[in-house]
Amino acid sequence: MIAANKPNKIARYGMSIDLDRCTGCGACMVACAVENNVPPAHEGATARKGITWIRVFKVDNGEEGPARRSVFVPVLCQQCGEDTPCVHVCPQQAVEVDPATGIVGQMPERCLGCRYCMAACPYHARFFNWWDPQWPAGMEKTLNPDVAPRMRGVVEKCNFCHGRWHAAKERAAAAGKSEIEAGAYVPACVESCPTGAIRFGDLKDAASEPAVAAKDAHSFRLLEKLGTEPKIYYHSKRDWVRQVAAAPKPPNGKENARG
Amino acid sequence: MPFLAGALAALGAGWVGFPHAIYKSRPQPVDFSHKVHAEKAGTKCEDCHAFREDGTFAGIPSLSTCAACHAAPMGTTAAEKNFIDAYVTPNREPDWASYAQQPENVFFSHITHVKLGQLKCEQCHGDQGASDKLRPYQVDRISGYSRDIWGRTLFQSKAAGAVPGMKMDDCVDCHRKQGLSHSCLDCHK
Amino acid sequence: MQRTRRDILLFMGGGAAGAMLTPAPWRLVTDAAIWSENWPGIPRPARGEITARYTNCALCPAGCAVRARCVAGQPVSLAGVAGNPLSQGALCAFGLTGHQLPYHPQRLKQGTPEEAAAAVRGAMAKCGAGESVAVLDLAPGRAASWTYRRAMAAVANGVYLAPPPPLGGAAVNLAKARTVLSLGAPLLDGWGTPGNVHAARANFRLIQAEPWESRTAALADEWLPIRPGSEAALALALKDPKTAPSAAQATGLTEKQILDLANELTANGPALVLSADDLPEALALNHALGAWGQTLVARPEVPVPDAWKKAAPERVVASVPDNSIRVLFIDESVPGSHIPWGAIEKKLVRDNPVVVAFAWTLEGYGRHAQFTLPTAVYPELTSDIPPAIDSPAATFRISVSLVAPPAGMADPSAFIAKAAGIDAGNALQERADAIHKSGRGTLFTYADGKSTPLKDIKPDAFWKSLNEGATWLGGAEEPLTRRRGDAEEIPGELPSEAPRLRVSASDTFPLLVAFTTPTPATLSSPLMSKLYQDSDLRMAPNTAALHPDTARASGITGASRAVLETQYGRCAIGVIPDESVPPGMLEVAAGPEILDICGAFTRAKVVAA
Amino acid sequence: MLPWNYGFHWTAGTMIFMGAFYTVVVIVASTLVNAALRSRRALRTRQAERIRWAEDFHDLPARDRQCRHVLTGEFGYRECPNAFDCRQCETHAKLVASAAPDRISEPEEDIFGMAFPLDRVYHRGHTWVHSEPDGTVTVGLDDLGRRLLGEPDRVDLPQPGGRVSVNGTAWHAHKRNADVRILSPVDGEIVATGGPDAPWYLRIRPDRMDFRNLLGGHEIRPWVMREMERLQLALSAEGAAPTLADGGVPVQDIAAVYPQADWDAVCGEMFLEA
Amino acid sequence: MDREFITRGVKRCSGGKFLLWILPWVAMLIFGLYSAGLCLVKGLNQTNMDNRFAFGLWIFLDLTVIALGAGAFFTGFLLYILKMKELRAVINSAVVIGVVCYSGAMCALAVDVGQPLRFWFTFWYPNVHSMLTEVTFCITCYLTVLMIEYLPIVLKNRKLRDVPEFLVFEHELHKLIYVLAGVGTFLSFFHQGSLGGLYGVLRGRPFAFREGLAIWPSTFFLFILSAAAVGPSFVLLTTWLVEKISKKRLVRPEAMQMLGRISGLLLAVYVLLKTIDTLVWINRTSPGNGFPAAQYYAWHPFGTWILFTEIALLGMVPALILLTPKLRARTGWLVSAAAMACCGVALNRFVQTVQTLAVPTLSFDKFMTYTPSWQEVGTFLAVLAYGVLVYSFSFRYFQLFPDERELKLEVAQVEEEPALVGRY
Repeated sequence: MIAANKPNKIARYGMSIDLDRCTGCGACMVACAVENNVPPAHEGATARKGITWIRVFKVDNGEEGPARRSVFVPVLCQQCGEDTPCVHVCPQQAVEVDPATGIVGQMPERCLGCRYCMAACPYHARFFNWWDPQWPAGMEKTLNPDVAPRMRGVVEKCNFCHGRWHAAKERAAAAGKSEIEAGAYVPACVESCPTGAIRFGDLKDAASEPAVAAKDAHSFRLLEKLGTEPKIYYHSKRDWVRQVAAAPKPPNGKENARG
Repeated sequence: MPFLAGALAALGAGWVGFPHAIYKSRPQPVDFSHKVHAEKAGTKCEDCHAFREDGTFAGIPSLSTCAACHAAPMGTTAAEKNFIDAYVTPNREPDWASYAQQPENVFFSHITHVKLGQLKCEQCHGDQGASDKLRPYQVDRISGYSRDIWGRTLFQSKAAGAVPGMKMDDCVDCHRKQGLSHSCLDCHK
Repeated sequence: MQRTRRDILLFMGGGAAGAMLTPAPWRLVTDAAIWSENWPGIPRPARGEITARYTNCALCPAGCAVRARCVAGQPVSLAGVAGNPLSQGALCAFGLTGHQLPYHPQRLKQGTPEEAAAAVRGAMAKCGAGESVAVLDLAPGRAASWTYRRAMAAVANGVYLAPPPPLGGAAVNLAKARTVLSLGAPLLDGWGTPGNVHAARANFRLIQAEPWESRTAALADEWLPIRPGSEAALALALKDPKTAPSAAQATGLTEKQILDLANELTANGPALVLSADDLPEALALNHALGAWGQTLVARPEVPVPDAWKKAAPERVVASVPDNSIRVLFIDESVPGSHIPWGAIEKKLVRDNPVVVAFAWTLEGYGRHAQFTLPTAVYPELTSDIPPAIDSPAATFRISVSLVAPPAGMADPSAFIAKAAGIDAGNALQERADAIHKSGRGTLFTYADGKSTPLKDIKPDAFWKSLNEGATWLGGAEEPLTRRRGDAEEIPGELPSEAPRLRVSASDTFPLLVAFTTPTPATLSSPLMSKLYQDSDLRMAPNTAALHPDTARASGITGASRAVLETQYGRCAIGVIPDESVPPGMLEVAAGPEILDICGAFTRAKVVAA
Repeated sequence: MLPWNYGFHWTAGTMIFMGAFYTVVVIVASTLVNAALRSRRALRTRQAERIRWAEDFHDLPARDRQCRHVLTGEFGYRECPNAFDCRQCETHAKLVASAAPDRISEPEEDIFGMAFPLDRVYHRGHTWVHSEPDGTVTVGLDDLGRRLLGEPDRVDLPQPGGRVSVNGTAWHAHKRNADVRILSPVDGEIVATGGPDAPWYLRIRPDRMDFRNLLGGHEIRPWVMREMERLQLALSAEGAAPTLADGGVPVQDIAAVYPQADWDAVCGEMFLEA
Repeated sequence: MDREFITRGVKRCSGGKFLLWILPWVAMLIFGLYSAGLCLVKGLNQTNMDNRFAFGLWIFLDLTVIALGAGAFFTGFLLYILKMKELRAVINSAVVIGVVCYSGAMCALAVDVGQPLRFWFTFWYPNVHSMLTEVTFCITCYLTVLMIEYLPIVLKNRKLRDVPEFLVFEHELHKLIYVLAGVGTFLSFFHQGSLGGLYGVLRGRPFAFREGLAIWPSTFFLFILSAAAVGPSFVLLTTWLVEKISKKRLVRPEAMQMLGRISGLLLAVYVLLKTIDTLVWINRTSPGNGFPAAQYYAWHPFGTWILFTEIALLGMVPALILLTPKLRARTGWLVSAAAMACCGVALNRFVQTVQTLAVPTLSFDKFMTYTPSWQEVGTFLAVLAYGVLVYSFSFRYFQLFPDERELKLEVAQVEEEPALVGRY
């Protein structure tokens, strides 16, 4: 969707998430909401109507009793690099892959709210504003000025904290540089993760943590076979955990009411 | 014949009446002359419209900047007296309206354009700095956006010599000419 | 000229055609679309200069260092302070949203301080022999706590009450531990200082003995699923292998597992044993394993001015005779351990006790108190934070006020001091001066991330630094000395037949309660709804999960409402059937109501609503 | 959408897509404009009446569109290709040329008691044309038409000076719920108007004395027989009891006999109006 | 009182009776408009859709209704382009059905989007790679075309026809109708296909994803074919229903049978291709994306029965019935088969829209169910009531079945035959 670019440095921002470190504390989810002005849940919101750009799922190995083991899997927009499913379905160019960063951007101001992109996303990483955003009286004072609140009726999703990218760009410009230095820009979830399970960097920079993680034998991406080349790498030394990347298993008849 | 009359009436209303009706206008709180200040206070825009240390743009100067000189009346004009009485003495920030205020969803970095892009202030803001009077601030009644960024007439922004507009199209035009990237989230937030 | 209908139609048609050639309709259409970007109800974030300010989180005893990103002075987001020796740049989900608490819809805004003062005066005058005036301090160890203790010392019959200190007041040195056995302690989920725990995590092997797969169990190196309530038996058996067979029976583990574990704890030391309920058996086991002085240390006291030393002793609620407290002040302005109201209530005199709660929300004790005086809440308040449980060193740091508290907020220490007739003074600064006078330790300042020996700092600069975000770290730990209550609380020998606590289920309250929410504060930021309402990451407050069989036995079908009952009372909760919760257990997400009826060692029952 | 629009890309996909879109828009718009222009021209050239008749004729059931020469038995089956305007019909011209001239034995045909004078020619919409000595013609309703309408509730006659055209509207007659447009048998200018009580409805100065489109002589009887059949059909379709078929004579006011019949439908059928 | 608006010679029930007929529909429409209004004013939180079920009842409705409305373009195509004269008897009715279906779908879509005020963005900033863009453009254009095709039917109303301008314009427009029929066919071809492509291109939804030709997945072609197959069936079904409700003969049996035959033929081809497509998908496409196809049908209540019902029970069976002349000649069989075909396509659209979203993609996802809220159902009913009302009014005031008058006379003639024979 974008025309020519200056020979700016082309980045491919990506993430690595170490599932062996994630405690499921939810700090990333909360930090994300704070950073991106996502309102608290409307009273009618449920886990299926909520807005959680990053959402931590509790996944178990399907065993019963003491054999049951769980892992926490943070899922955010996987920033697909090829055949990005949501981009070419949007009827009005409200979704695009920024060629300079590889970030899949969603423009709430352009969005019609048709939700076709949500149907297209295999990761369910897109969220619809079912309600107008509402903060308790006074709490709007704590909104982040770098991110515009979205209105009801549009889709939104993780954009690697684009406000922070803007800020980093501006800081670089103030220093007279046109490029962001490695580490000068990290999304809020990365910064907030108390265990450092989430790492962020430029996949083109071989020294960056995600790039290193991408080459690790214990790394995997979700639904890799779809061929969408997601840029979020998960990592776990546990074999069964790596199975979460695969397609769902048919139900065993018992449903957990949670998670 | 009635058809023509109807068409003419609509044309008149649409071209003359409507542009007036769509904007709400309010005067600036203080009778301020850029020209006078440029002569007496500072020659460069940055003298008052300064950058902060971290590179962000402070925009319209706060009262403290004004009060640095205007602690006491510097002239005898009514406007001066009014300014001192209404704002400086009670230490109340004037409710300036920014003509160039971009919508909430726009990210604009002054320092990037000034420092990296080497743009002159006039390139976007026109000769505001040489004006003797502040024109009233006009705002679109429905969209709530300043007329300066949303409501130049169709032809004005493209006409030679006119102040470049501050609509998205104008930004994109320039970026395109410079061969700069312009993905949506480059400028939107 | 005669006007026909046809003419009018033509006129209108011409008007429509003409209008299409003007900007009006197009402008209206585009304006309407733009209006949808900022229609009423969508707030506009304030703009202004962006600065960083520093404070310490007062939402739990960890007191993590906080960098607040402020826009025109208003904090808009919080983050940890990288390089802080204890919190290591980490904040938990609660802490990350602390800056929103002042705007909580359930924030208490008004109180009646004069009436409360008058009632207190009256009651204190009426206070007879055997009756007492008491302060319940949920977060002891602060400068304000010292004020309370001084006040209570000044009042005849004054009593200073605090929750029992965990681990008998000892501090944990996780950095030294090679093996950690956690008997249900939520080590990775809200225990201690998150940053410190996660930093140390790489160096020790974590064995979690817990009936259900808690978050800690899920991430432990080894999870030993034991039967609910058998932690004490396990601890006993680990200390005394003779009891292994009975412990095996109680826990459901094999004898070999227990013996292997015991061997591992000794072989791969230093070891540390933690327990959710602060079991005496766990303390005894630590003792036996030689953890004292290694992984469990006595933290040096944070200096106080000498003038304060004449203070009332710290007592636990249980030690006060029933029906003896005539005036009770409860300071819950800073969250701390929660004591069930039922336990407090029976200590009050029968006729017209006066209870004054200092709280920022009515969701805590305020619901039971005659007077609830609104207080500032983090990050409005200014208060020091006592050292965290996992800080082997003495620390002093201040939760700095980042937002001006609204008018009409009560200052609990000033109120209580005035009631007791003493001068509260500027306790915080006085204490800072006392620390400075001691000349020990270093000061870690947040903005520059530097550590400076205290002796290189002037008193004023020290005070200034503390108010701009800094931590004073005392020197190395002192050698362990037995302190208050140690002798009573660490059992040397326990009756061999008796895991003293709850191995068999009682008939009245058959279910064991396990809390899933770390730091059960009465209220948290509305944004926490991300974790329990917008996603299923955690259970919503006042909800419980239990095994479907347990639910069926309690007459509950499917996800529904139910009533939770403990020895302290009952309240309505939501229940969710979940097979991952073992039978006989109740996994509870605490909310104000549940906190009110649950103590630290809770058995409960659930009945259909 | 447009090249100067933000987000427009000169890619093959865009060009194909937008090209197809604009083509469709152009085709649809030009079709509309074309239809409008044609309508304007038709209105200017006063073709509304011709078009109305063309459509009405087109909407008639096939068996009612039959050529007059089928009525006389010259053809087994033939649909009129000229909307009953035989003046331009080559077949008709040929057949007339080859046929023997009418021998007029009686001054009028009496069919089921209805008088059809042979001194005039008849339109299939039940009007007749009678040449007057002054070069004008008078136009009136034939006996069946008269009886169908009986005593009309109202008759709307055009103003003298107006024009009528063949198969166009001559006047309107109202009877009960029926609003009938009586078709004009001739082209011409109205000179005077009469009415139900006068011997004729209109006096017209015809453009040409060309009445080849009208029925006369020996054609009248089979035509009227066929019309009676149609009447009967129409009546029975309306649920009226078929009394005519029994050999009865149409009464002066047929409508009065069938109070329950939808007279509008019957008249529409009989006066060739859709 | 409205007599003068009713086509001459056809019988319509009394005004009172008509009022009685439309009253429940009007009530339903008002309720539906209220529901839709709630969704527009308060937002889509009024629905039970959610982030997982981003599409719900409405999209299913749109897809189904547009498939059923395909009779308009296909009948037009057969009549005006392939010159199948018999279909003149139903073309007006087919056009009205088309108008109703398409405009109804558009209205439902306008409620379905989160920001209706931005409806024009799709036109102004189209992403030509999106199937939805194609759908939007084509449906809008085609609805315009349908409206223009509907115009002559309206203008031919007895009263309106008295205005010479209307009369002449109607006449001239009708002469050019073949152009519109051609354009309509082109547009319909694409948007029916794009509606199929809508889900077929979803790489992230292996249940719906299909390979195909160039940019078009196989569902693109299957949708065209199924819509063309079911369009005539729906026209047939509607005609039969109208005949039953109005107690009149409106269309000759030959026309009905012709519709049935065309429908059967296309349905047979469709079922064949659909079977091939399903086999390719099961053995190649889906496993290639890492999803063994069998697992989709392990989520109850969606089992393989749904596949069987869709293809065999509601596809092959009606096709065979419609292709058997003997069965086709019997109204009962003909109509039942047509109804089955319609249901089959509706089921296909249901599977495409609802099942696709219900089936999980991530391993820790759950199978989702979804029940529409009353506001959604209300809006659905509004579209239904709107359709019935528009059709009822059209049937009452416009000449939807040109043969009606003739058939009425024919009926009379058959009854009168003995008498006439005796006479002549």
